Amino acid sequence: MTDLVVVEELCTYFQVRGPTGRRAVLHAVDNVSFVVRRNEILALVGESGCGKSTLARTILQLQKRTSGRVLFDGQDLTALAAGELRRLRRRMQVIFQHPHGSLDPRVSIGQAIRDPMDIHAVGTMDERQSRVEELLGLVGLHPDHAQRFPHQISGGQAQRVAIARALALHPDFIIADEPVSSLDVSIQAQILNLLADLRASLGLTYLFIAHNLAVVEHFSSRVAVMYLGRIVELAISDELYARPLHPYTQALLASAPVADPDAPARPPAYIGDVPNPLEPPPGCRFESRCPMAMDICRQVDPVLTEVEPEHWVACHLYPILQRSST
Amino acid sequence: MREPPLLEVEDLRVEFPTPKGSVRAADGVSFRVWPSEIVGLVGESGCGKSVTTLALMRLVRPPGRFSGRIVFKGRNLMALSEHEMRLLRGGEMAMIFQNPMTALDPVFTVGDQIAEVFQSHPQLRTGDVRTAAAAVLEQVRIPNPRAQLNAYPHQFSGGMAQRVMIGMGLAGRPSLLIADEPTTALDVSVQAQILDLLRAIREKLHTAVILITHDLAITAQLCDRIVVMYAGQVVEASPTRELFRAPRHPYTRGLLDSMPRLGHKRARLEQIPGQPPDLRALPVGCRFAPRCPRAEERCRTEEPVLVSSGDGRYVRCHFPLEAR
Amino acid sequence: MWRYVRRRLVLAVLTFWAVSTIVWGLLYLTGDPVAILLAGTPAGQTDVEQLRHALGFDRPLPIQYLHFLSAAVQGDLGNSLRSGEPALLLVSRRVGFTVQLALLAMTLALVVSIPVGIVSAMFRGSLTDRTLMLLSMVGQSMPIFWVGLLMIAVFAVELRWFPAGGAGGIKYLFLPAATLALYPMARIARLVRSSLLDVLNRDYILAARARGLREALVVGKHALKNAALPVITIVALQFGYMLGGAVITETIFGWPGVGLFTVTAIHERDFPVVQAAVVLASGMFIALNFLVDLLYGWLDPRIRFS
Amino acid sequence: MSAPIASSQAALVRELTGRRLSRFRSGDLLVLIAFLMLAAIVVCALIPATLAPHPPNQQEITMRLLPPTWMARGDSAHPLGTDQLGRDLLSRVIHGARISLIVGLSALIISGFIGVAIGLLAGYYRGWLDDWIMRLADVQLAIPYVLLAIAIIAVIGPSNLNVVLVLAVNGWVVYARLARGQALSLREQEFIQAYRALGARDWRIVLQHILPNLLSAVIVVASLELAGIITLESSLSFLGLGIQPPTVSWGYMLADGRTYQLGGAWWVVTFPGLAITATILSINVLGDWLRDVLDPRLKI
Repeated sequence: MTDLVVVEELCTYFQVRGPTGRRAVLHAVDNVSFVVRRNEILALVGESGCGKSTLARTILQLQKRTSGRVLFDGQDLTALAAGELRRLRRRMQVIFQHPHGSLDPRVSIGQAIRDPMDIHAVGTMDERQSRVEELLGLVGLHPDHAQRFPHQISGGQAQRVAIARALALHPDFIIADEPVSSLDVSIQAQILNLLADLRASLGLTYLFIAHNLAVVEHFSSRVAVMYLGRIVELAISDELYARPLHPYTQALLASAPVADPDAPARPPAYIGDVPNPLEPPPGCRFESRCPMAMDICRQVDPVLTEVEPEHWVACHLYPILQRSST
Repeated sequence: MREPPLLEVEDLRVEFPTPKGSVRAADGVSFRVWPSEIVGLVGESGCGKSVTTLALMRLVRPPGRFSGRIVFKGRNLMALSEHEMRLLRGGEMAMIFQNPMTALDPVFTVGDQIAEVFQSHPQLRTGDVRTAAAAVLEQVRIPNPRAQLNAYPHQFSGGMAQRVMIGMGLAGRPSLLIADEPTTALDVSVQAQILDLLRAIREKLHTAVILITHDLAITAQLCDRIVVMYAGQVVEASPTRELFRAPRHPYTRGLLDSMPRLGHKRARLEQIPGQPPDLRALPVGCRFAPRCPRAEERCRTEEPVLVSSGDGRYVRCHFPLEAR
Repeated sequence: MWRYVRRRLVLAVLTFWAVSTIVWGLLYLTGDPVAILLAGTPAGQTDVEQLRHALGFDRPLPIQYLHFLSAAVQGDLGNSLRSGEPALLLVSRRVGFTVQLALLAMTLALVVSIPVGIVSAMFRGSLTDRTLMLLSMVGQSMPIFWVGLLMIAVFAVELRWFPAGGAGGIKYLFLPAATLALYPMARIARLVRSSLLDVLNRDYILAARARGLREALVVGKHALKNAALPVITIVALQFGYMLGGAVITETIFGWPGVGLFTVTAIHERDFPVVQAAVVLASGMFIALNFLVDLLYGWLDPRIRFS
Repeated sequence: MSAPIASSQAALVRELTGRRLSRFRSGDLLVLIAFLMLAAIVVCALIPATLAPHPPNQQEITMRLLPPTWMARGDSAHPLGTDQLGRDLLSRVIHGARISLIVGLSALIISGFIGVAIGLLAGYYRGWLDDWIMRLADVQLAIPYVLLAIAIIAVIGPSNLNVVLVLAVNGWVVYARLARGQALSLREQEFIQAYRALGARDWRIVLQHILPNLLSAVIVVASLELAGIITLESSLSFLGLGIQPPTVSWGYMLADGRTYQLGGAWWVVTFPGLAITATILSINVLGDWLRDVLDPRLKI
């Protein structure tokens, strides 16, 4: 089996309520299906509020799903008993965006890295201790850092600690939720390189969540583009960047700044602001901003279809094209 | 560029007292801005780019102190009275901020806040303030401007709120607009629109812009020149094209190489080792020396100065890079 | 906005219901309500049983509760054990005195505290600021009954400027009002200062300055309106306590408001009157909080429009 | 200097000048005085019998209403004078410290313990429990508590234990709201999410990662609450509904002596009044200082 994680028709809805007491349902993750293959880096791209972080939390069972399944190495996480799920958690880990926010300010660096082993009672005291030292080395920190507290280290170092903690139990799968977005450029590269090296040496699989398209292009093997709780396009990274099919993906790419003064100036894609996620339109979610919207887009919600091998897109433009060409 | 510069900053220092002596958040910053030019002020967090611009507006609040020479349109800003300075702010010099949602007062309508700019500057007195305010919103492409005057900031999206901020800045028909990370809090698609708006403003109104950012990619297509700051100092200043083509300071080169760039997939990013110094414990000599692959003994003992190489380029390095 | 008002109103009514229920439950705290009502009187066993029956305390508890509720809705909270008059009526007659006292006290408190808070914030760290804040810290720490006694000793006994107690014209009102005002005065001054300092650090204040607004406009309009929001909450809370809880001040000065009346009733073991007083005071308090919610909605568009 | 970009100057200044425990500031002299004052009061509460020159309830009718020593009729055996029953005021003030602190601290500990526990559970687990607890807290806050407290005491009768209970019932709401608010925001923090992802059990997360992180806020609030509790206790005692004689309490001393004050014996109310004020003032000053040091952004 090459699929490590299988997400099937996953939905996460929130009951929200304003201060005035009006109830509404937020479709944060809406009928999402995809697989993460062993040893790949699947990137999840989207703008703020598209549901990518909620999706990550739901996969990890940190957030209750509304419906759907998540299979990890063949086991349905949503159906597991609490104890079994806890045991399985050793194999999947998470790294967050804010390096300092992901460390308990009152726990020393050494203890933070040791905590996973304490929680799962792995090894003897001495073994845990030497593992802490090993992990510090693995992420490029000095053994002396173990005695420090989070406020005594920099953001880049804190992110290394968070990575070391995630690796403590030899996981197979790591969800990295915007792991470099709050770091400075020069530190970003260090962390991205570290993550790449660790994947190669430890055989890890990543679900990499990001909004920076340049970072994603550099770092991922496949890319899924999310919009308002849905995956609208999923393809191999090179293919997606070379030939984006969904109008939203095209607009995103057109909007990304190109770090080249000689590149021809492009007019930005005027696609307006993201509509209110509380009232998704009945048809395609992107219809209100789409330059190519057709009648059918207002009425029928497009499904994610494999229009070419390994290239999935949820857009009415493509099945039509295919039909007319065949 | 024969005409005199619009803004000349020389040896600007901004200090904040701390228990262990004062910290120089900006230390001897010098640069110039010519009329209708877009200058990118680039650097990582804590490099002093934001305090520098606050000092330009004389908005550094006590206990912070600042000194140096700031000449704007031939007037020495350090010598102006507080009243004259106030008329300049929001008039010929405007500023917009990183997070438009926190930079707008939540309890007053947008129209009210725009009207204040007209009321505070006698030189801008127009007939009907509401009409003038609506025109401001129209200028930044906000649909249905007259109705939006009655809206409160929280009713706008981030991108629309940033347009409102820019509009307010333009109300005084400034010749210099300082934009402090204007798109950092916004999504990519909205960011592109805001940057395009800044470009259009320069074309139409000939407003010079200082764009403060940590993202070099943003500056590539927007800025005419780039000023790179590191640990409170300007380390390199250069026209954009030359800077991207042949950075002269090792830090600039490091930044360019460590940045993933769209359409240039590489097996591995170059990285600058270590991290920026703590301003409370600066190294002797060049501030970048501990992280610099080219550092020699001289770099660790003698602090380099910002020198011009004659072609409009400046670099603060003992051993500047030659063209690749 | 209408939805917000409706929700707040429902909450206020529910809270009032809950408070009334708690007050009703007070008599059952020790098990036998009749024993409490008759405590201190030489009542025989037959008297007790008669009273129990007459007051309905021999019926099942839920029935007693329903009876209480239906009576309470009609404004009937029982009769005074001493005079036999409706307890609520007796208490309401005293409300005017308490409101007078509270209004004057709050006016005094606000007139002093708001300027003090603003001056302290504007000259943060100066000698003036430190002196004012030290004084308000002392003011906040003096127990009200001691303040009252000091006022009497100084202004009534020594200087003979004001009467030491009783009710009459404004002369009688002044000392109790000043006593009652001291704590809120100190508290509000400190809050105005900290709230203003907090607001002055916000981005929109910096942005307002960057737009070239006059400092008077920046502080007087933007900072003050934003800083007012937390202050209003505390002012309302303090005013509410004054309406219901000026017990000590009224006792010291013999001011015939709800508080003094309640203490007298307690000493006379007139429980229906005590209950009526607590219910009435809570009612005023809840109504006040509701008004403050409305005020909030009016001041803060984020509440009004969401 | 690697924290996220300081969005405003204020953030930058905060970052550069962050206050630390070790630093001595201009207001610290006041804090030192407050600390010494409170320490003296605590010593009085611990060993009143050793410090007081006379037993607190020893009456000498011949020595009634003696003024303090330094006044004309003063007696050197009674430094602060005597009350209407000839009891030594200094001894009574010293003994009064004990009950104030015992009642204050026990009510504080009970209400703090209950409030924090309830707030933690409500904030961490959310749901109906949270809804109900917060409703209850709203209701309690909507009652003018002094009035309710005297009504309750009137029903259940004044005794030291009852006073503590009434005060504790008043206090829990503050802690519950504080702990809930902090727990609510902490549980969304990435480090708590990370521990959940690691498979840590709820009790471990709550006890080892949430509780320690809200403790400093609780300590600050508790110190300021203590002042309120002591005030309320002395108010109840003043009304005769609190601590009952023969236990000596400052509030009761004031109530007892007020008629004699009008007759010119100012000292019978002045010294107990000063004692209460000094206690509350020093607690307030220290509480304020603790907030500055531990949790400057905390709003109370």
